[in-house]
Amino acid sequence: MQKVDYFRPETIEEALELLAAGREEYKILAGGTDLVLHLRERKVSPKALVDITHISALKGIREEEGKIIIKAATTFTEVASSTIVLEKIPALADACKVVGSPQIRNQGTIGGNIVNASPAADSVPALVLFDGVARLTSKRGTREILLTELLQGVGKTAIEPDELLEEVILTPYPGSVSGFYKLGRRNALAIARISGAVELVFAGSKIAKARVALGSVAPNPFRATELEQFLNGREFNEETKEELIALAKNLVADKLGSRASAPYKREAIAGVMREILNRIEQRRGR
Amino acid sequence: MHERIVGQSPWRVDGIAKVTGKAVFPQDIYLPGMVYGKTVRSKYPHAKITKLDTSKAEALPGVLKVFTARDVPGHNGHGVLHPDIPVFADGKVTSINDAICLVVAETQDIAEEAALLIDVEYEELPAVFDPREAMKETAPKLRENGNIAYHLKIRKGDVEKGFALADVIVEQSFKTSMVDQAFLQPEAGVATVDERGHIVIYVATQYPHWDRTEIARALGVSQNMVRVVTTAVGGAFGGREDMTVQIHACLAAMVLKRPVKIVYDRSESFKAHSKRHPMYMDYRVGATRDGKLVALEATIIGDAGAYLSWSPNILRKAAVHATGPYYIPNVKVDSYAVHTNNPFTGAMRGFGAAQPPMAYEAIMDMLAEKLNLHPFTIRWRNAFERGSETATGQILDMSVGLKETMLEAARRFGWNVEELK
Amino acid sequence: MEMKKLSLTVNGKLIEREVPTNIRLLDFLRDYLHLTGTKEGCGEGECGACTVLLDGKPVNSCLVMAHSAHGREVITIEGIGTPDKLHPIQEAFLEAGAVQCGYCTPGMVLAAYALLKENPNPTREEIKVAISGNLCRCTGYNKIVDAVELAARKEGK
Amino acid sequence: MKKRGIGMASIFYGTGYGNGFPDVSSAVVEIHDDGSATVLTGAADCGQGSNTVLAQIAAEELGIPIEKITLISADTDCTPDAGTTAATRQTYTSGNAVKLAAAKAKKILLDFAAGVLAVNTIDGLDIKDGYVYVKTFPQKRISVAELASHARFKGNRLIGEASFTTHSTMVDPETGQGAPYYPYAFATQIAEVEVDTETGKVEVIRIVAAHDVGRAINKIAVEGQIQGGVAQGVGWALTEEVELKNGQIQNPSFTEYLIPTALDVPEVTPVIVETYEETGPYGAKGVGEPAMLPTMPAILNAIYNAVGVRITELPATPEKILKALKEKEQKNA
Repeated sequence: MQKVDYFRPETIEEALELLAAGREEYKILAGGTDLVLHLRERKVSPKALVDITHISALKGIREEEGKIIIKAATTFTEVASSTIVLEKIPALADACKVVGSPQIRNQGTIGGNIVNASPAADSVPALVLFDGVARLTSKRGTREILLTELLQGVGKTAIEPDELLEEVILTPYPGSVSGFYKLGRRNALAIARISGAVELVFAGSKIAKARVALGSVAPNPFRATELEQFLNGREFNEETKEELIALAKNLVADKLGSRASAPYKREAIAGVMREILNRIEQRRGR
Repeated sequence: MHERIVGQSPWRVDGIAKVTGKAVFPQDIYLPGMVYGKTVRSKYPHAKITKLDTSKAEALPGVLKVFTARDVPGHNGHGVLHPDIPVFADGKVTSINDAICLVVAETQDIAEEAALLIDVEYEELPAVFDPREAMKETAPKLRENGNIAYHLKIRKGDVEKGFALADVIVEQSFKTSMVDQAFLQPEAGVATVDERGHIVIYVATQYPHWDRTEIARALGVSQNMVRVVTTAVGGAFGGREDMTVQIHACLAAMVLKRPVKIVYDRSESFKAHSKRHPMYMDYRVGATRDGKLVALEATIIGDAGAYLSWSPNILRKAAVHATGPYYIPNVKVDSYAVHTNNPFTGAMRGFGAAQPPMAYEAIMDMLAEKLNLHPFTIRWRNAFERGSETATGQILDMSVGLKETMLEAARRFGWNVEELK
Repeated sequence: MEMKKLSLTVNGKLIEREVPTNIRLLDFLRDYLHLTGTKEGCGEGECGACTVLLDGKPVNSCLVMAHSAHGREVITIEGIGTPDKLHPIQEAFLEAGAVQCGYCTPGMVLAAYALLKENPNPTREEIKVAISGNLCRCTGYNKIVDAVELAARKEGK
Repeated sequence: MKKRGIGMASIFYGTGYGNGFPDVSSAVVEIHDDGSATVLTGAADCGQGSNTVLAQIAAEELGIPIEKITLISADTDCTPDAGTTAATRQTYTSGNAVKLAAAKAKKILLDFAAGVLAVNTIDGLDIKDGYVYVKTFPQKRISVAELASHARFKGNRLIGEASFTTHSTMVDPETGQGAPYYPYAFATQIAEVEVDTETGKVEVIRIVAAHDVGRAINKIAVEGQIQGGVAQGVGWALTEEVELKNGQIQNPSFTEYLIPTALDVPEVTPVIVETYEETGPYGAKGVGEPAMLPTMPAILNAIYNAVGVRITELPATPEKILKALKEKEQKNA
């Protein structure tokens, strides 16, 4: 392993101090499931690591005025087993349950998943689905930014080197039902080939409101507004499902263009959407 | 049976050590004064080495020595059939994973750091990656006598007469993939010189006695001076038949008089050991209306990669097993092992008998479909029994439980075997 | 080399050492404490051979910096049972034939241990999920699942 | 839509090095004067369990409990060459060598016992539970420990050494005719799969694996070999491939080279068919390699049975299956 110094702040203030001092040369270490590997492979060579996992203020999930706030260093295991998440935003629980493996879920954090900005980040479609907003803090102050704006391509974000992702704020529709599904090459330890998340609010047999997000079809997970517009006001029946699937296929084809994975993904999205809708249907019945 | 322990399932004799973490794999050995080796490998699949400068690496504090081809006192090569895998590349590389040199340093970190400082320049040579291309006259020649390392013919009966008797004929091509043994324990070894002056290596291997032969030959010492101790072995599946760390570690220990440890990471493990031969298999099989096989013709081409390893034996095994466990009176098989500049292929569970089932078992189903027979029925009607003759003319005078396996498997799926026979 | 003091509990024992800042928990356990039951199979969190329990939860020690474990409790395979006093899970692994090459075994035992602590009566499916981060190339997993079921029964008694 | 299918595959497998190559294993067995014994064999146990199986064979032959056997394997300074742990040969070839070596050591003990027990030939003697006894008159017995100690002080050395060669005959390079392997093992596996016609994903639901192993020396170990072989077959069929580009491996990691996890391997029902191979130790042949051979073709046949497309290039990825389904659809349209 290459040389690297290590700091272990116990408060957010200490962490911000370090980040301000270290600038580009320091890197934040959370779960480490990607960073430790990248260090070994010499993909990154920071002077020091700022380990934020000992900052208790960066852990936890709470509900506040209809919003669900997840602190950045909360692990996937913690998110997946949170009652608030399971009840209010089950799509996120679905997503966190299928991250890597039990070990990775015990280590990896929601914040890490966001800042890595991978196209295949498992939890991000579900975070984007609920209009996720990131709260970034630095010694200069605090700002909030939509995840869809924070993510700026593969491995790129709008986070400044002195900023710390403190929490992500989700705003589910009241009374919504949601679901997520990821298609991988195997049933555990799999990278998402394609993934999706859907949130619906029902009014009788109709869909009153809808949100849809997709992963692994663009540089970052994104909101599929075309599909949302289609769903708004429709009857939730087989016909709608089939039409949605057809639209999703077109959307994926458009997004991927002539990429090598396009012929497969534009077909496979059908199975992914179907599975998500099945989950929503099961949850709606409860 | 009157046996008392045979047929029972006592705990594994190494079981307690393994469940408590006490079992010793080579990476678990720590000796006083131990130093660490890191291999530098080729960057090109076929190239001349025009420059190899190890001075920067050797100047790094903590580096003891960089070993290259010049440092091999005996034969610079090893291999299970023919020692053509260079211990260190000597002026030329034939595959991208060829070892160029070994850096030995006081710590693993320093060895890795120094490995990045090895300066190698190459002059690329034309390369070939598809064995079917490599068979052509125009292909770059990787061996003086051509790229075809092995060709076995099986000729039994008269296939043209056989096909004339067939009511249905299926023709189909198949290709298997290159796969890795992917054992869980990456290659590792610790070599040391003991109080007698003998070279001792603790290593996970499939054949310590052959390793000894090859280590002694490369080091130019007599075999009694080399001791190979097999530690716990973390899976092998054929991938530990050709050697990896053995000669490197022993050479370094012999020269430096320090215990030398080499542990591969997963990536290097993938690069260092043999792979399963991808095979191109063109098949043509005929059967009569009642499902009896009458003729089979097959061409099998296996990618041997850069080095011979077990390739002739593997393509022989493919040819011998090309018919499947079925009696066929007329058989013509041509099986080839062909060198390319791909990573070398060698032993893996099934050893050449693993690839042909993809072809012959697909074809059995294809024939059954054409003849409107159940997959069980067509197999049953052709299955080997005690006394059957194989495509090589061998009489199966041993226990032949094929039909019992068919019956047992089918019954557990609820198939009515009496009707299907 | 930057050194820092690291203080943590390993298998119930408080350990304090000056160690480099760039080592992983896996390296600390193996190279410094010689607890070599923790294995490295891939170095990238894909195989689970290096699984240890960190504050009771299975993690890949190849992806944890040693200093991140400061002040925490680590349990390795050496803390589960000994040859003289096997843990029921270890016994069950031997009885069910869940061990072949043994390289994945310590990680598997720890994954099973963590599961049974949380869920003493798991279904086969739950067992498979719990060991889904531990690759095994020898057994095909069937007998490992059998062993965890057997251990649950043994411990339930 | 999810569609299920069933596929069958049978194989044969010639065990041993074959083709007339010297396929030899050697072993040494020494009975100590307390009735315990040491076995020396060059056979490396790679996890498949040869150390246990060979100890069982020695224990059986010597009539002593397995706990009284110490087996030392694969150390070139002290164990005799037993060939490679490969070719499904150790149970058969080294098993025979250990059995013969144990029989030789045992014969020295029985010869001595014949004198002590005053019987006129050793043919009527056997060893069971640590006692040498007259088979037709079991009251007449003496403990192995007492006997061995006695024998030792009379200058006898209870050491047996043996080599066993598996026979095979070279094939003619022009006609392939010959008897290249011995013995052959046989197997049939049936797989059930579920194919998602929209994602191309294949779930293997269950596999029954029936194997003619001659005789299972260690039943659970044989089952473990079968289940492990099936798992490797599942990986080969569906996900595993070393991807090359200009001779360079593109996926040298477990993140990208995908072997099956616990959630990818189905429940495997091993069925042991015992045919008692006359030339094998206690009737045993081998199982290591045959275990994985029928799995891949059985899965491919099951995919065809489920959705009507035949994958002819491994692995059967979702991409290939969807592509084949599309082509089939277009052909039918």
